[in-house]
Amino acid sequence: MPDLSITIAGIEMKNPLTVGSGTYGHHGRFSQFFPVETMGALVPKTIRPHQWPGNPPQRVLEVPAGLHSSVGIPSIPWDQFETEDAPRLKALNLPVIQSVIGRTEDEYAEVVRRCTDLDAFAGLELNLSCPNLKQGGLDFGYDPDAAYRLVSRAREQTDLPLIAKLAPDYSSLVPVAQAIEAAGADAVALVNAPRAMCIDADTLKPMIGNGVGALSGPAIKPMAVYMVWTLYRAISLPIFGMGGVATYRDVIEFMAAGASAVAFGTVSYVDPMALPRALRELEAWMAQNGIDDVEQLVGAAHDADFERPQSRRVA
Amino acid sequence: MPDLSITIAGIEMKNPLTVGSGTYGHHGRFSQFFPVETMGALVPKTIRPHQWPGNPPQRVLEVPAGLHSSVGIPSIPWDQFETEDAPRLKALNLPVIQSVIGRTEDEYAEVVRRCTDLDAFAGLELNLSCPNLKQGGLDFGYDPDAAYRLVSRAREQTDLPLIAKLAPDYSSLVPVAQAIEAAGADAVALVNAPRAMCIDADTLKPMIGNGVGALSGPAIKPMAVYMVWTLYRAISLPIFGMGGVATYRDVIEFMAAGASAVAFGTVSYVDPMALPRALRELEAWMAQNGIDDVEQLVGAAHDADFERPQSRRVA
Amino acid sequence: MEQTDAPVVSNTHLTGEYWLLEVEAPSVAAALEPGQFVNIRIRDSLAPFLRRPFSVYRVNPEKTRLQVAYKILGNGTRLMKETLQPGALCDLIGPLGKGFELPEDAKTIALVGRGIGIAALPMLADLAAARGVTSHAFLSARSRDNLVGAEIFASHGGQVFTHADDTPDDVALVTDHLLRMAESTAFDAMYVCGSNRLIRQVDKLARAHGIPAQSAMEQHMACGFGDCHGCIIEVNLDRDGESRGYREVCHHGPVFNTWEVANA
Amino acid sequence: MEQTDAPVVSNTHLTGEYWLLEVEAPSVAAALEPGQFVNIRIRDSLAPFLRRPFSVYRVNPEKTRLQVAYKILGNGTRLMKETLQPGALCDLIGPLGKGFELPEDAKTIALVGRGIGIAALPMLADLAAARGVTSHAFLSARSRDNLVGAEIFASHGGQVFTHADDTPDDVALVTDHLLRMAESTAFDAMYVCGSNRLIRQVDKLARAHGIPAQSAMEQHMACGFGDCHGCIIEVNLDRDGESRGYREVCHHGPVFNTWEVANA
Ligand SMILES: Cc1cc2nc3c(=O)[nH]c(=O)nc-3n(C[C@H](O)[C@H](O)[C@H](O)COP(=O)(O)OP(=O)(O)OC[C@H]3O[C@@H](n4cnc5c(N)ncnc54)[C@H](O)[C@@H]3O)c2cc1C
Ligand SMILES: Cc1cc2nc3c(=O)[nH]c(=O)nc-3n(C[C@H](O)[C@H](O)[C@H](O)COP(=O)(O)OP(=O)(O)OC[C@H]3O[C@@H](n4cnc5c(N)ncnc54)[C@H](O)[C@@H]3O)c2cc1C
Ligand SMILES: Cc1cc2nc3c(=O)[nH]c(=O)nc-3n(C[C@H](O)[C@H](O)[C@H](O)COP(=O)(O)O)c2cc1C
Ligand SMILES: Cc1cc2nc3c(=O)[nH]c(=O)nc-3n(C[C@H](O)[C@H](O)[C@H](O)COP(=O)(O)O)c2cc1C
Ligand code: FES
Ligand code: FES
Repeated sequence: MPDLSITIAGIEMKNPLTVGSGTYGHHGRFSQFFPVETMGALVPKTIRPHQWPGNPPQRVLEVPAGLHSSVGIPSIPWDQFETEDAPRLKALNLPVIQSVIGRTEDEYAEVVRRCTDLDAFAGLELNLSCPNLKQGGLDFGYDPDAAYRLVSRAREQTDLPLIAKLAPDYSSLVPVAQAIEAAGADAVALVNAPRAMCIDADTLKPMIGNGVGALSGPAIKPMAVYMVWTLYRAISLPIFGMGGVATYRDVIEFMAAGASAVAFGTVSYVDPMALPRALRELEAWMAQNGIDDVEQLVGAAHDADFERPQSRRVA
Repeated sequence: MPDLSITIAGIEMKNPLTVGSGTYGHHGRFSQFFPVETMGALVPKTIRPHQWPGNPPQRVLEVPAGLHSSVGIPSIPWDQFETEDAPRLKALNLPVIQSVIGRTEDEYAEVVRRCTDLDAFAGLELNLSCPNLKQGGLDFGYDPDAAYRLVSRAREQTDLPLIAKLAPDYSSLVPVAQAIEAAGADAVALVNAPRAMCIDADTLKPMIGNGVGALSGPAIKPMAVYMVWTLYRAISLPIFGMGGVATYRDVIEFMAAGASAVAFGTVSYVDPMALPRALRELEAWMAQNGIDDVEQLVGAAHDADFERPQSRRVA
Repeated sequence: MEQTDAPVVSNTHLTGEYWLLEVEAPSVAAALEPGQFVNIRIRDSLAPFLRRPFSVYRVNPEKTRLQVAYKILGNGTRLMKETLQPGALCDLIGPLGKGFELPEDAKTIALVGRGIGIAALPMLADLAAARGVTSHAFLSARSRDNLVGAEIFASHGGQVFTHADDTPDDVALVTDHLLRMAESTAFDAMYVCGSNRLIRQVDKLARAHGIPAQSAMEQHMACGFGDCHGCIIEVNLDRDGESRGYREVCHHGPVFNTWEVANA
Repeated sequence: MEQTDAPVVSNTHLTGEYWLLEVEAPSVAAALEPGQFVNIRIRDSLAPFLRRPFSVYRVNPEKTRLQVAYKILGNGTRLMKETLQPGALCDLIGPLGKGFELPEDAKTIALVGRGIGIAALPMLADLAAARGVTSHAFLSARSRDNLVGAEIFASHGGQVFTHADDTPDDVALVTDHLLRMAESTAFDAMYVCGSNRLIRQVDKLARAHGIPAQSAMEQHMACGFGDCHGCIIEVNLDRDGESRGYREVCHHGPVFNTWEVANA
């Protein structure tokens, strides 16, 4: 039996599979498809410190090999999150990494502190990058200085492993990741869904209620793999890789590019059994190919003599 | 009969349809599918000032709803371009916008000057953004200062309309476009194909000979439309829009987002008749919808009272 | 709710623009309530990528098979017709959503449908008949051959009024028939699907008579099972329409009270 | 070269893993030379998105129809089998590429193919026969039923040697047969397709006998008509293999001289 376990940012995962925040929902519906404990860690939908209804309809639209969406991270009132969701998440028999977002540095710091106080989570993911919000994570995620300040502030609020989730952006990717590393993040997650727009040729107006939305699903996978590959060479932090993952071969692809853990996102909407199937197939593939430790896959696409940079963490 | 003509950067196009550089090749094969004069302007493949064999095989790979490629802009010797290609292009009965690239500011300036001297072209497109090259356009295209210098140098070398072609990048898009505008470019073209990578789950190595390649085709369209829409709001220059265009409805979508001309790229490889068909259908659609001037479509997705910014051109 | 690979029993032309798909899915069929839906995937496909949601048209008496009546609209429904033939497996998730509520003590109900919206109603007519409730149907469509399943409603003994836009003889609208009948008949509940105009009129009538009325709604969906927050519509949170909120069609619906969705 | 919507005549199982597609495409068929190929699109599809290139297997005597022998490999070939049935139109571009050169004065030639590579050779055998040239065939495959089209080569009267990896009786390799025959027979040209090992051996033999030898190559393609620069392979620019360069398979090939591609 190959060893599938992996420790990332101090979080012990019994296998490298997880879910993209927001794609494995609140309602516990997925447990009707497969036990949540099948995966190595759970990342629930991003929570805001304040209630928010989300964006107006229409929120989702099919595009070639992907989904165009603009949900806007609706959030239940904090009380409800604290009394209903958190205890339920805490009771699960696997590490839960709660994703958080704020509109200001203060809000980020506040939600990080509140989540830490709940004593329910194995780690926190800072959503620096949600492309669906008119305000929100976007500025932080594209600007090294802002990202540095934000992660530093969050770092002060918590001893939990901190994961910074990045949006796909070519020019700022490396400087932002280096800033995040210096500020004391324990891992990065990428990619969040890139910004996108679809215009209706009949009405000549955007098709999504919010105008601007995101693009996710298999269409973005080749860009996401490139970005994981690039960050693996630029920073020392472990990587949660995602973007269009659908099969065990995609898991291998992201791990070979440099991810230590791989998240299933949009695919779960169309194929809710994709994750458990990929897990079975990954295990079989490892056995067949004589790979007895899944860690051997991490970064395998890079030259054998390539060494990752040293940590930039500022003491 | 609706009026399809449009003047962009001083170039008179009898219709807004053109081709993405590099996707309507050297060999004149397309004229076996349809007369090149069908389109409003021709943009031939990017030329370098020096001969170059291009990237090693494998160069192309199918991905979901798109093409992953890394051709590397092979270039024939300049003499051959001057004696064979340029006269042939000059003889065509439509505006030809030659795309150029260099590895340094000097090389860019040189190829701009040489192309101007050929007296064969209606305009020049600076490829700031080819994502296939280890060196080359990339740095210029992502860095406002470098882009500014480059366009300024090119501006000194030519009186021809200058179009700067941008790569898709969220954080640098607007600052780079503003720098280009200030430096005296007459138009922008976007998007060039974003960087991408595919890793073979059997070999654990990149599937494309160059390792890193580009992503093009319908998969990227929603991102490209968003970027055109964003630049329409940020600068005053006219826009050549492209990225995944396949049908007349895509043409309308890009024009509504803010493009004055729209380029067919990867689709021509699979459907070489896509452009002439779209032209017929666009014309029929305009007639049916009582739109008698194609310019009415430009920016139609923006609020009626939205006004584009003033020119930033530095005198 | 479950995901299952349901063997296709048949997939044939129904009437007008509609096709009828029947699949073998005992556990889903047994659990289904009228108004609920299933979400169908074209297997291994990236285009279409998302599942396609469809009301369940009918379930066989043994509750082992379910039917979907669908209109060929775009690529997904076209491929449903082409690829979901006997021998193939239909990848579906169901039962999904909240179905119609038939009050315990109902005696007579009205079913009002337009176009493909009619496809959400036959299973409710079947349930009503099984419970001894009389259902009268008021069906409209653009053309006569698109009046899906009129014979089903008739088979249960209630009256069936139809209106086809392309038929000059059909002077009275279905709402005219409904209003007229409501003068003499005490409906205990009303159900409507397929047109916002019909929803508004049914809601008005229901309010006037103080009876419950429900409507099945549509919205573009990504997951269909309540997880993506994608399929919201704006609804009235109170009967006066003074406060509004978002509700997921796949989760809180597709069946809503008409006061929630009329004029919302 | 043209793009055409060719009516499908038939699309049936050929042998082993191979299917045979026949389409009506008079102007393409009339222009085709052995070794050239066509590029087939699954209509309106985003997945597969690119066209799929296939050697032309045979053209009918009237030159109105062309055949492609294909192996079901991935999504594209699977959909070719499913969707390109009689009644459908096959969107193809052709003829593409440079075909085999049959020297004017050739009397006897050798055709060496392995696996699906054999599919590039029957049309050449037909041409040879029409010109009174004797062709001997040397065919190998993983299993006996994958020896595509052996009967075609036999029908022209030349000798046919076969080798199936899974057949213990087949001790001699096709190259053994070829080498033995070459001792007594003066081949005027040799043609090979389907294996790099075979290309090297044929090239060696051709050099030894001072005769031309050609091979049909494969590479992933985007356009297939010489415009994207995507389908290059590295080739020898001289017979000694001292300088190398890139050549597009779809444009300069798919047929190359064996000295260009052996050990390149
Ligand atoms: C709860 C529910 C029940 C439905 N019941 C039926 C039914 O019984 N019979 C029937 O024919 N149709 C029904 N529909 C509509 C059906 O889902 C669409 O006709 C179908 O998705 C169109 O797919 P397409 O690929 O053919 O069309 P396309 O237009 O190519 O689809 C493109 C995208 O738009 C979505 N879409 C298009 N129209 C609709 C719509 N009306 N509602 C939601 N999404 C849409 C598709 O799902 C897809 O994501 C129902 C929709 C919902 C939400
Ligand atoms: C000039 C030429 C002639 C050919 N002749 C024949 C023939 O007569 N019969 C036959 O069965 N096959 C032939 N092939 C191979 C055939 O093109 C592939 O088997 C086919 O493209 C596979 O498509 P798929 O979608 O089933 O497989 P997938 O593996 O899903 O295809 C994925 C991608 O890889 C490409 N690809 C996969 N294999 C090959 C290959 N060997 N060569 C080029 N591209 C490939 C596909 O075109 C597609 O872009 C030929 C290839 C070339 C270049
Ligand atoms: C409908 C939807 C909602 C999402 N919500 C969130 C969210 O709340 N927080 C977050 O960090 N990412 C969110 N994402 C992004 C995903 O977690 C993931 O990063 C992205 O979709 C790329 O992966 P994929 O292509 O596999 O979906 C959302 C994506 C979708 C499609
Ligand atoms: C094979 C290939 C070669 C290309 N070569 C060039 C080039 O030489 N110069 C350039 O500016 N863009 C080049 N491009 C980019 C296209 O012009 C276009 O910007 C991009 O592909 C996006 O459009 P599309 O999705 O419609 O193809 C190339 C694209 C492809 C796929
Ligand atoms: S479709 Fe996902 S919540 Fe309704
Ligand atoms: S496939 Fe485009 S050049 Fe050969």
